[in-house]
Amino acid sequence: MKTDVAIVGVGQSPFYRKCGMAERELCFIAFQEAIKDINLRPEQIDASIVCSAPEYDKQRSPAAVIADYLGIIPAPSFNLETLCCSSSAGLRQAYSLIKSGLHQVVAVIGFQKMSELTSREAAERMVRGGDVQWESPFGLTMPAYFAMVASAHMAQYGTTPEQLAQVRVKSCIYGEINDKAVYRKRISVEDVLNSEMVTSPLKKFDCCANADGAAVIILASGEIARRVTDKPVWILGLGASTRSAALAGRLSFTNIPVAREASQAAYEMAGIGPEDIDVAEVHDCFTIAEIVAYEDCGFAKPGEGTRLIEEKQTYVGGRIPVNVDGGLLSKGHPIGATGASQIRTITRQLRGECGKTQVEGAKFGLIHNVGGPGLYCYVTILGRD
Amino acid sequence: MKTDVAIVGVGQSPFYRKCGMAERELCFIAFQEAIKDINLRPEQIDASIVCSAPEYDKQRSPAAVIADYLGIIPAPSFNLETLCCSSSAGLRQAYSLIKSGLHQVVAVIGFQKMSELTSREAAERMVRGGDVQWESPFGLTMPAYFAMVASAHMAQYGTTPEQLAQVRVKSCIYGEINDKAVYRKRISVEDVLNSEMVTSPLKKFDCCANADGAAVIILASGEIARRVTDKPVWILGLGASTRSAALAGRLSFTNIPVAREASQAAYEMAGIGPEDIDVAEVHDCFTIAEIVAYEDCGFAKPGEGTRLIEEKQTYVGGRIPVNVDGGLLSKGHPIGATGASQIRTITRQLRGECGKTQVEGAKFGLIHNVGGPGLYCYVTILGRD
Amino acid sequence: MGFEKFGAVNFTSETKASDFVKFLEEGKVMTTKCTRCGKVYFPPRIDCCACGASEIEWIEIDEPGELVAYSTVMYGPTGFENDVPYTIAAVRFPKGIQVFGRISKKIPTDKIKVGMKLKVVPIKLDSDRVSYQFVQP
Amino acid sequence: MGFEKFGAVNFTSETKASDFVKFLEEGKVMTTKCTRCGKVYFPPRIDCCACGASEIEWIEIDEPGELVAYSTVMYGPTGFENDVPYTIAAVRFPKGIQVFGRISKKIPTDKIKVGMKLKVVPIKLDSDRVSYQFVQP
Ligand SMILES: [Zn+2]
Ligand SMILES: [Zn+2]
Repeated sequence: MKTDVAIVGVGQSPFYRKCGMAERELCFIAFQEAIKDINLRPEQIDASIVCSAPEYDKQRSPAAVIADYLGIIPAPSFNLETLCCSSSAGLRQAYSLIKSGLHQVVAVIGFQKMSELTSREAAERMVRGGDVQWESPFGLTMPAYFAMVASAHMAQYGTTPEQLAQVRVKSCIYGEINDKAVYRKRISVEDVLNSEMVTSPLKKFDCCANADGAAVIILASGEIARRVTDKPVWILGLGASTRSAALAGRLSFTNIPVAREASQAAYEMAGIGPEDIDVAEVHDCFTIAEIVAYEDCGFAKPGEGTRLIEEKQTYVGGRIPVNVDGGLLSKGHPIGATGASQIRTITRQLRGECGKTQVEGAKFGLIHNVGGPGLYCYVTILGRD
Repeated sequence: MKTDVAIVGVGQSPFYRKCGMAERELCFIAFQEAIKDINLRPEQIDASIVCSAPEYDKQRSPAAVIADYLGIIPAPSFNLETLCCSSSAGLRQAYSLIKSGLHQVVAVIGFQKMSELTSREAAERMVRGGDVQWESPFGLTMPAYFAMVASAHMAQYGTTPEQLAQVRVKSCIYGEINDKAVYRKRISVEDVLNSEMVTSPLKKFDCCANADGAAVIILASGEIARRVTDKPVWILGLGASTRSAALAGRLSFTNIPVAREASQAAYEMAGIGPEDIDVAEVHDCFTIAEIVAYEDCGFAKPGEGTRLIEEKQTYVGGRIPVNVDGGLLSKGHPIGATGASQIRTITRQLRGECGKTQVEGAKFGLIHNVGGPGLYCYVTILGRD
Repeated sequence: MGFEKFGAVNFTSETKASDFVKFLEEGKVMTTKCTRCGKVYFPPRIDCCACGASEIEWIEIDEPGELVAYSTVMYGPTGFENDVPYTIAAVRFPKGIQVFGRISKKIPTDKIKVGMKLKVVPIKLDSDRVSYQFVQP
Repeated sequence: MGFEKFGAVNFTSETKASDFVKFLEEGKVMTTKCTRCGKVYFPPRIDCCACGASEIEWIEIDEPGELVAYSTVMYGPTGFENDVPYTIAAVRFPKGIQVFGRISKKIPTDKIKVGMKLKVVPIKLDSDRVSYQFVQP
């Protein structure tokens, strides 16, 4: 492998509707899972990156509080935020800290405790994830941003509500057997279509739910990685892009421009293409987001993402299994933890640890993680020996 | 120079009590100064790091909004926070992004617009920079944290209020001639001693003021640096440390433990010692903080920091000039911008651009920047060819 | 100052582009054009990131544009609970101007289609507040 | 639950260490010790970062300690405006326990000195709230 930075440990707390504990305690659960299988003591972690979207909680500057609780001080730590893709951005920074020689073992700690806010308060926070000067005064919501994408995709390609519902059906099949998911029931296309309209054309079951949760990724230099684990998972590609918060600057509404740019950059760095990817996690905050992600990641041509789900090509056993852990739609979406949870799933797939949802022989995996309504996208490509 | 990452551009807005503009507009002023003297177009900047302490403003996720306004999208961007040392932490990350090979030119954008809050609201935010679970319920304030350090330093070393006041007197001498400073009046030791008690033993003039401001640092790989500027300033040392937010975990109150750890790490990386530093900026959020910084950075032995100020060794012409731009005490302290403003001053000193406050022949400079009441410290050592 | 009167709920009051609100009060939806390099912006801004200048002129958005994307919000965030349903939209105008805003409630929801022609006009809201909305040309 | 009763103004209500408040109500200031590795913590916590276990026992802080640092706050943040002046302090106790809190207002400010002996005791605040403070032994 042409990189010398590996993922050596991954952990995740259950995702909860209401966790009933402090954020630091939530992070401890994920951290313990991440270090338990490896030959590494907490004090060998020489830097950490705490990834979350502020304002969901009262604790300002969570990095010091959490690093202290996990026992990984006095190593440098900081808080990093790119909304919903904060911990994927954290992974990229952790890679650079190791690759630059500044550090050897870095922990990426993603968390969010959203349950302290009512769902309307959370929606108020979300609306301020857009441009507060030019968009928030109109009462924009995060579902509405993605609903606009759905409206454009439907107008241009004839995408239907039934096709969107099929994404949720797949999610629930895998969510049912993920014991860390919030939502663990199967539902039908009709259930989705009959659910309440939230923001046209997206209905209740087209949307993921807020959640409390934490996920931790531990990275190490190649030399240390080979010493502490038998199954290092290598970081091959790291693509990232940023675009205007104001929709007025949006180039296209039938896709997420940052996602296309980030995936191209990740493929270029990894030296492989979409056809080489064996398993993927994409940012399905809404059903339409998964369809568009198929296209932005190159798994389908523009407008043809719906065919992948119709033909069940993104199920286990299909051409490119996607979100076979239930995705955000079933797991829930604790903002800062989401990316690290996706990375954990792909790492476990490449290690062959996924039981019923294991993609046989998976060698290359991709994680697509979008921040806000397309302000940021981080795409990560991982591979095993 | 044994590094291949350089600072090629620095800029700062004036620091204001109330800037009367949007944050993005504030950042634009600093960014324009940073790129104006160099042969670089904004689109050559291939990543940016936006450094600020959230909650002072309504805009969630400022990175995309600001990067867009400056014209540096779609390059990757993220928000980084370590309270008052956010932009020094940003500099360290920017270094790693370049050194790792992921990027070649990175902008570090520090800002804070504190004027939207009343000073009591700001104090409420500040108290939540400590541990919200175990400290904030007691009504702790940021000045009180540092006042506790003063109480311990006075008890152990006999430090006096007059000695603290001398720090403010020096600050005002240099602040008066810094046209970007908020506070531009000379004051006497008596003025400080006669000012209102804020939190014993610290009085009003022992404390810096909230401010609005932005500062920008542009870094580049060595190869590009030599092409775009005649005066690259090299990054030689980057030390960082994190400690518990809870004072209960504090090892010492006569110094700031993270500062001692970070400065040792910075010296080690740079391969030089305190005796080699020609000019320094230290985090004088309070007068006591500057005294303790002299000791934590190794300019004086523990307990002997007061001698440096009594003997005027930290004035221009003294053994180690410190904060000869007026420091936080005179410039004001717009949280996210403070570190980048300090780095700008040292860069300009090493380029020989500081006019009346120029330290002749300065070759090595140090920046000491503390986050919160000692949760984080980042120490940076710079050098010229 | 002046910008706090923009929109039903406002989150920010200070910007160098606050003349935008003054023009809305005068009945015009205006945006900015850099007088040095000619770049046209929406949202309006006083600083040009293309050339670094901060000298602009205000131009009116008076031609019709085309609806690019929209959604009818049934569940409003804090401050907008009693305002639902409302339809948000992005409309593309000539000169590369794209505007985000709401479609007038006078246009029935079932008549809204991607590609339809819309123009943007100022509206007065309660208690002296102003905004703009999309209406049929 | 239960932790929301801690302190004059509380910012967080949920923690696995909320028994701390129950003990305050019973008249004891307690903290935690890991039953696996023996590490003693203050603030109390249920999870041990030294050994990874989450099994603890509660121990009482009943011996006197020594004042390490303090300040009398004259200007309180939001929620504490009417509470000033009050003196915050860090006190070091045996077993490596260091506690942050307030010194009782009954001790005159001019009698407070670094190095003085103090013990920590629970106090009842208004409306059923509880906290602890430092008093003379
Ligand atoms: Zn221009
Ligand atoms: Zn233990």
